[in-house]
Amino acid sequence: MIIDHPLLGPRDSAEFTYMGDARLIERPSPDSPDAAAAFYDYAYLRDNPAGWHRELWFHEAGDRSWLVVTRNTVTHEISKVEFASDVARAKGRSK
Amino acid sequence: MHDLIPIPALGVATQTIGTITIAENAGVALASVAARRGRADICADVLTSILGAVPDVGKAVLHDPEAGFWMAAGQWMIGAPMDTHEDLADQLKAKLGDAASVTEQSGGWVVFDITGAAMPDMCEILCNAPIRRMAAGDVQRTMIHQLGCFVIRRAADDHIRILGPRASAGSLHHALITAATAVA
Amino acid sequence: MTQKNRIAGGQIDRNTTCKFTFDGRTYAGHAGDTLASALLANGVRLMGRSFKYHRPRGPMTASSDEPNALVHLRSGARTEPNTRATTTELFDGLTATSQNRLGSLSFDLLAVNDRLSTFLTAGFYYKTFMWPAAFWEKVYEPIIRRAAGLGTLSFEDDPDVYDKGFLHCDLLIIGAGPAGLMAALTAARSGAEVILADEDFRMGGRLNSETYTIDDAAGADWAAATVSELANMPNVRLLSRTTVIGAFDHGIYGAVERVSDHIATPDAGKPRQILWRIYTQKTILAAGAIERPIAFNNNDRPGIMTASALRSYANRFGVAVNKRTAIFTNDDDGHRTATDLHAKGVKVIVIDPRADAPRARDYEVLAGAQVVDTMGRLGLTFAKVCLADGTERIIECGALGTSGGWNPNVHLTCHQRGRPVWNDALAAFVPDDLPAGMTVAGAAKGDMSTAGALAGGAQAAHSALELKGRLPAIPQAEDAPVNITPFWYVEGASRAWVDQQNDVTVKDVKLSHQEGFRSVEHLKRYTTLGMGTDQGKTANMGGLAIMAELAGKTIPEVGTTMFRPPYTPVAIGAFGGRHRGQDFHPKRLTPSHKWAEEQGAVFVEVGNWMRAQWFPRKDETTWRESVDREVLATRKSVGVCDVTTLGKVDVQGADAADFLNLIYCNGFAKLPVGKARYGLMLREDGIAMDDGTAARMAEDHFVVTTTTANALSVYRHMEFVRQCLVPDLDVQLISTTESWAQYAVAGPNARRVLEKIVDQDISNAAFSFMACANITVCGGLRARLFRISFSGELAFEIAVPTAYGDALIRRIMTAGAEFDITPYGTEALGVMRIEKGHATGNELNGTTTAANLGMGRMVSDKKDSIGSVLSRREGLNRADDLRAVGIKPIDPTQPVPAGAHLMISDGPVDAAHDQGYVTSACYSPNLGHHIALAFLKNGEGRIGETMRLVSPLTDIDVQVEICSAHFIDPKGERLRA
Amino acid sequence: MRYSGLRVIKEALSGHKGWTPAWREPDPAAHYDIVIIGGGGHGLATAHYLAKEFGQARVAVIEKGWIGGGNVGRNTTIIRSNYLLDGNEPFYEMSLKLWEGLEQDLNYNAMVSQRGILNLIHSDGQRDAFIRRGNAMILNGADADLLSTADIKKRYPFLKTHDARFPIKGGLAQHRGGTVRHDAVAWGYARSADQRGVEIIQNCEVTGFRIEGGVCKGVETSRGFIGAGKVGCAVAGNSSRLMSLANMRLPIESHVLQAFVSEGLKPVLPGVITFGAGHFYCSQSDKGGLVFGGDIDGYNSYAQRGNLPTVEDVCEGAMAIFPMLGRARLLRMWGGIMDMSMDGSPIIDKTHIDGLYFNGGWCYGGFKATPASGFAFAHLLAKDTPHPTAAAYRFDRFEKGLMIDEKGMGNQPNLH
Repeated sequence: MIIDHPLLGPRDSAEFTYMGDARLIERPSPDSPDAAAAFYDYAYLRDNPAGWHRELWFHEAGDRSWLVVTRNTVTHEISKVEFASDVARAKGRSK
Repeated sequence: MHDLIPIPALGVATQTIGTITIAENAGVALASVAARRGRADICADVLTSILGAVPDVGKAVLHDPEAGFWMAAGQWMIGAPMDTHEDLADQLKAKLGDAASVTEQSGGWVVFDITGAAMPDMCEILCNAPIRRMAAGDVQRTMIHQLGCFVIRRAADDHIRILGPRASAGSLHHALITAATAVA
Repeated sequence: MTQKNRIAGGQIDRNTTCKFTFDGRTYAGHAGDTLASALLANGVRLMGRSFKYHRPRGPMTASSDEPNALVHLRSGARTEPNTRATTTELFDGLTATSQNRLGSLSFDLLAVNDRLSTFLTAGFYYKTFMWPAAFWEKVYEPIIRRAAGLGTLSFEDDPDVYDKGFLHCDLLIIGAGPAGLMAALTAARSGAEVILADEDFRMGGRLNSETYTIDDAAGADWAAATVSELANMPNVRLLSRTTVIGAFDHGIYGAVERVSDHIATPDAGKPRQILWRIYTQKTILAAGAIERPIAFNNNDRPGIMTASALRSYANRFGVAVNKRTAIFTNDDDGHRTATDLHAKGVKVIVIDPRADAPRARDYEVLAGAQVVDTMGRLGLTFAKVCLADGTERIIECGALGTSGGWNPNVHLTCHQRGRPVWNDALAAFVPDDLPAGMTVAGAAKGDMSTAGALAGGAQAAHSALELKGRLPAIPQAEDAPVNITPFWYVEGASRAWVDQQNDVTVKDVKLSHQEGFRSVEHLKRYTTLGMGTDQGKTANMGGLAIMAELAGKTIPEVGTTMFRPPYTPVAIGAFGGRHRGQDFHPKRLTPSHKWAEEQGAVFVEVGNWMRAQWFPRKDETTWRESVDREVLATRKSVGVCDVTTLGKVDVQGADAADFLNLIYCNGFAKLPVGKARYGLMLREDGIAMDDGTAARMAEDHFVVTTTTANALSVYRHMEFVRQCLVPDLDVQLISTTESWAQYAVAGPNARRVLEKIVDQDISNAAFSFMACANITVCGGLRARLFRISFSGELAFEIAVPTAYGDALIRRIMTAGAEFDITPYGTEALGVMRIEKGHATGNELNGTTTAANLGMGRMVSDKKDSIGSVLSRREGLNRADDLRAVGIKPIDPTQPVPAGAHLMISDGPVDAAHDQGYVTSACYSPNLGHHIALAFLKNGEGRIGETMRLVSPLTDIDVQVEICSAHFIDPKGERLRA
Repeated sequence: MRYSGLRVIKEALSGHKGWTPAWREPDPAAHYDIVIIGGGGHGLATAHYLAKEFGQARVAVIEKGWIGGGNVGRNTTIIRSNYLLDGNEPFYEMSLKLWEGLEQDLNYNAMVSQRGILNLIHSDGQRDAFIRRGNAMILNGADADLLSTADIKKRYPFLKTHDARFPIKGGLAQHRGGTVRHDAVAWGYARSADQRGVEIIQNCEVTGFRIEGGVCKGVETSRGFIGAGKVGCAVAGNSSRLMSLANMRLPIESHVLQAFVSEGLKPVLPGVITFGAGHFYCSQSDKGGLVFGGDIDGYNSYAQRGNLPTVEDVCEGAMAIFPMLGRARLLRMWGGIMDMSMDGSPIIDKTHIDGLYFNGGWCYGGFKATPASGFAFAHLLAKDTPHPTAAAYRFDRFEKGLMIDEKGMGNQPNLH
């Protein structure tokens, strides 16, 4: 597969390490009253869709950036590639 | 002055196979610079003062005596002659202050210079860098024999420089030699 | 033997004669021949035996879809089983032997299977061989296994090397027939970067096998001229002898270039083959079409082949397979073969089941007739024909060409699970759902005429590259329409082969239908149709058509043909490339490697690292002697060990401490500058991930160490936390594992050794336990010093830039000489850490919690850290949880091996009563007996208990005492000394 | 119809006219006591055991395509019970015992062939781990055997034991492990279930569950509504897809595992070999093809096909220990979609919806588990209590912290 890196352009997916659902960015707050349930959901439950999937890839053999790749799990087509840090900020993860 | 004598990563003689010459270059001091949060401007100014320009994404600035290339967003590798810049990291830190994190990298890498007409053929069986499409000053991080390396296309048309992990200098050199032999 | 079937013409080089042997007999052929064409020229039709019935077989094709003519090519370690004679390029000195026979090729004892074929129908083995149960592995299966298989491997290492490479282009064209060549010309003239790949050693595709003209030139000449024009263009790369094997995601194609297969042995250092990964924007598939056979009784005898193969042998290779040849065809293309052969002086007769078959002036055409049977034990001698009027006629012939129509070669269009669609006019599947970026041109698309291929190729290139302007001029060529009446098998045929390699007959397809295996997938799996080395390229369609007829459905209702990569079978060596044997993975050498080699160290693989395991002395005969000495010497005076392999990460930035506070379960915010602290990292699921130290070199600078094994994954995890969870912390991470050579200097005299090297005061007062600092050594070399201890002794770890690592180890040895400093390897390191009760990978095995490790209290509940919430789950905090303990044998001579399980001393020994297991074990030379670390249920409360340690796998059953995991210096007085 | 050697001979002599379809092709009835979704190995085995062992006759198996078209026909055919953990080992050992009697149980020769499996050891740490595992196997009543390098060299003289990047330092063998003709497992279970009254309904895709008041009443399908007292889902690979129709999210990701077969060769490998310093395992089928595989491609996928890097990785492993294979040819590559669970172990459990039961999350273990999975799932469906050997395979184990993590890789499915 080819991942179109936001800065480096098309790069072979073999240069990347895969982690999984990009929802892993949305780590719950440990302080909330339902933290235990929220962390269980965060750590273990997945939509695992047959279709478009936002997922985390690490450019291990490249610039060491974590990317959020929007990819179709049926066709493997990739429609969007973003820096995970940008996605994280958009999700309100700035300190 | 200390009296410890450094040794090159491999200490191997320059070898010519067909048109290709493979030479270990032990004379490069390296340090990485990573801009601190909110200090990118200062960092860029300092880099410009040293290199003449800030290396753009996927590019090297082949400047003298210091040269540099882009590693990641806000992060660059700076190289300079070891003879004059053994303390390159300290020199950079002095200029950058707390605008950047500076890390000495001289010990992390082995440097090979590869020249010759068949260099592109050799690259094609070594790594996924699109060598024939790369121009002078283009840099790509890529895998060679499973090792993460930087491939830098130098000024001369038939010259590339490869930075590979120093601990695997022997395996990398072996891969270079077999590839050169295969295309010779 | 003379080349008795050699006729004039063709593209072989008659000036170059190649001597070769087949089954020990010597023959001559020419450069430009294939092994099959050369054998046929010499009158040899019998080249192999079929898989199941061991029927005599000759080539059915002149191409890579060959099911029958499979041989052992070359000999000794270079033996290549199952090699298609039809694509093997002849070279001088070639040797080949026949395979899958017991006895000789012409007298194969296993041909008895053919006599038993009534019993050996599709799936018969599922219904029998069940009694008695024990007989399967012992009796039935070994017989079946010996009989099965085709060729045999050499049982020697493959002596050749393979390369793997990468190519990048704008347009990849697969197939260099008329469509591919025209596409290449069109694309190349636009300046695009073009790769044209063809599996054949001569580009031109069918043009080389036909008598057509293009403009005024012979087709083959036009092809040669076009190839030479392309070869002179700098933006074109021609890859002949290169099979594109697969279409993978996002425009990545696999291709195998057979660099040296056409010579006897590769030149020194040169690869036999190269696996190319081709990265392309667009692809044109111009892979042509495959002629399909017709099924009739005994349609598999040597001499029976596709009509187009006969044409190839005659036109391209100058071989008339036999001077008397029959053609059995349901379409006009078969008549071309007749015309061409007749022109070459072959006596031809055409059998065409169509009542309105075209007539010919020069040879006989039996319209409305069918071939119903053939004769000839080892090769065709007669064909029995049922004429239009129902009477039978026996025709003497040594070759019989069949033409059941052409299937567009859709193989690569299916690799991303695209399904072709049925086209009635062609009576064939044509490509439909294509991989992104691919277009199809020429016969592969269903444009069966040369003119159609040329125009289609140009058009495909034009649109693929979105070229502006007019199409190039298309040369003049034949443009005959396809005229076909579908005809799959002769009515009433039963021992009529559909899949010749796997011996699947019409009867088997019928049985499959009868037993309910009616979908194409069931048909394939039940009968093995299409499962041979040719992936059923010539067979699948026929099987499908017969099933459709039996089921009363249309062909597309039964299913479509599906193909999977690779297009043709690929040597496993090519996929392996250089990564084999010692070069499987690169080696990582430590900075002291050269020195350690000089000391005669024994090395061990630790991931990709090679580490000194121990340093034997001349008088030592066992590894234990060396290791015991190294341990005792270190504890007595001082030892040194290269610990460079531990992962090192520089963590810098204003928020570095906050960052470490998040990734470690214990606190780091208040760690003062100049101090290091042990840190335990949890995964988010609350399980221990890794441990190490973090040393605060400056307010905004930490040096973090990881275990050797987890260096990469911990760095990745740290970057995940940094970029994805706390993107706006001011933290920068750089892995510096290889930048620093790091040595542990341990033992009571460690300080005295290092005082001779470092340039500052390292007394206990000035540099206490867990201190760290940037220092200089030997009069000014920059260095890092950490007072940390893995061995439990007074110890330092000292680091210098890697280039000085060699010099430093030598200096340490010199400085330590007066204290008898002893280098120690990973074994002694392991013994000392077990003696001290330190956990390592064996304990942090991915299932253990901080509590299991006895570090439960480290998990701070005053701050957020990765894993802290889930570490509190009930299942990880049970009363009888495993706890790390020490183990010692009651009888000090007994071992307490790792991997053994703990049981109640006088209780039962089974899984239900398992109490725990030993993680690490060694002989402690300090204590004089074996010791071990273990996880034991409720271990803390069981210190002093006598238990039973069992390892039934290795016949061990000993009584042990549970003790503290800290065997040596439990109060830590030594390391603070 | 009963199969036997005599029958084969009799039919052969009478033109094979007497063979009947291996299973019927019924139209779906309006209601069944139990509906199994998924006509793969596990679903068909469940139906067989429900009918044979638990006296359930009103059972249907519904399959969206053709039976046996999923992972039971796409795996590398290996059976073994060489597991470490208490939650797993008794289950897989029961499975192996069921394999051992399968042919007689089904009257179908699925070619269960116990030619042994050998896991190679390349480091001391690996040996320690394998000894612990071998002991766990023996303590659970399975067989295990620790082989020395010399033993291995004797059995496989062509393996690179010494002159290798990662020399072979021994191996853990399970001699009762082996291979089974995978397609025949589906067919044998289907035929047996069918003969016991189970209705196998092919080309019938589930489009929804009918859930009323927290109770599952049946399934909506492409062939209409089918009522059911209980619905059991056994569609590993597609579990998340199916269960999303019941608004469930699972601790599962779908990943593609590629497998490969070489051209047919005369006997090379008697048993199964697993490389311990890379991703490569291999056996040889009775037909002569070397069947081999390695690691998953590593990214979520439902595509039943993989990419080149994994192919290369596997073949590099092959060439590292087995360089004679350089001249054998890879004939075909294919992919199966696996439920990769969060701890590498499966789930056989009730869901929170009454009448809806789940079987999935099989990771690499699906094929070898087929008989025990069918048996345990049938037990759960028939008795509403877990089978003792599958008692740990619960949904709530993640919430409670009771993971069954053989490899110790944690909650990242692609690492298991």
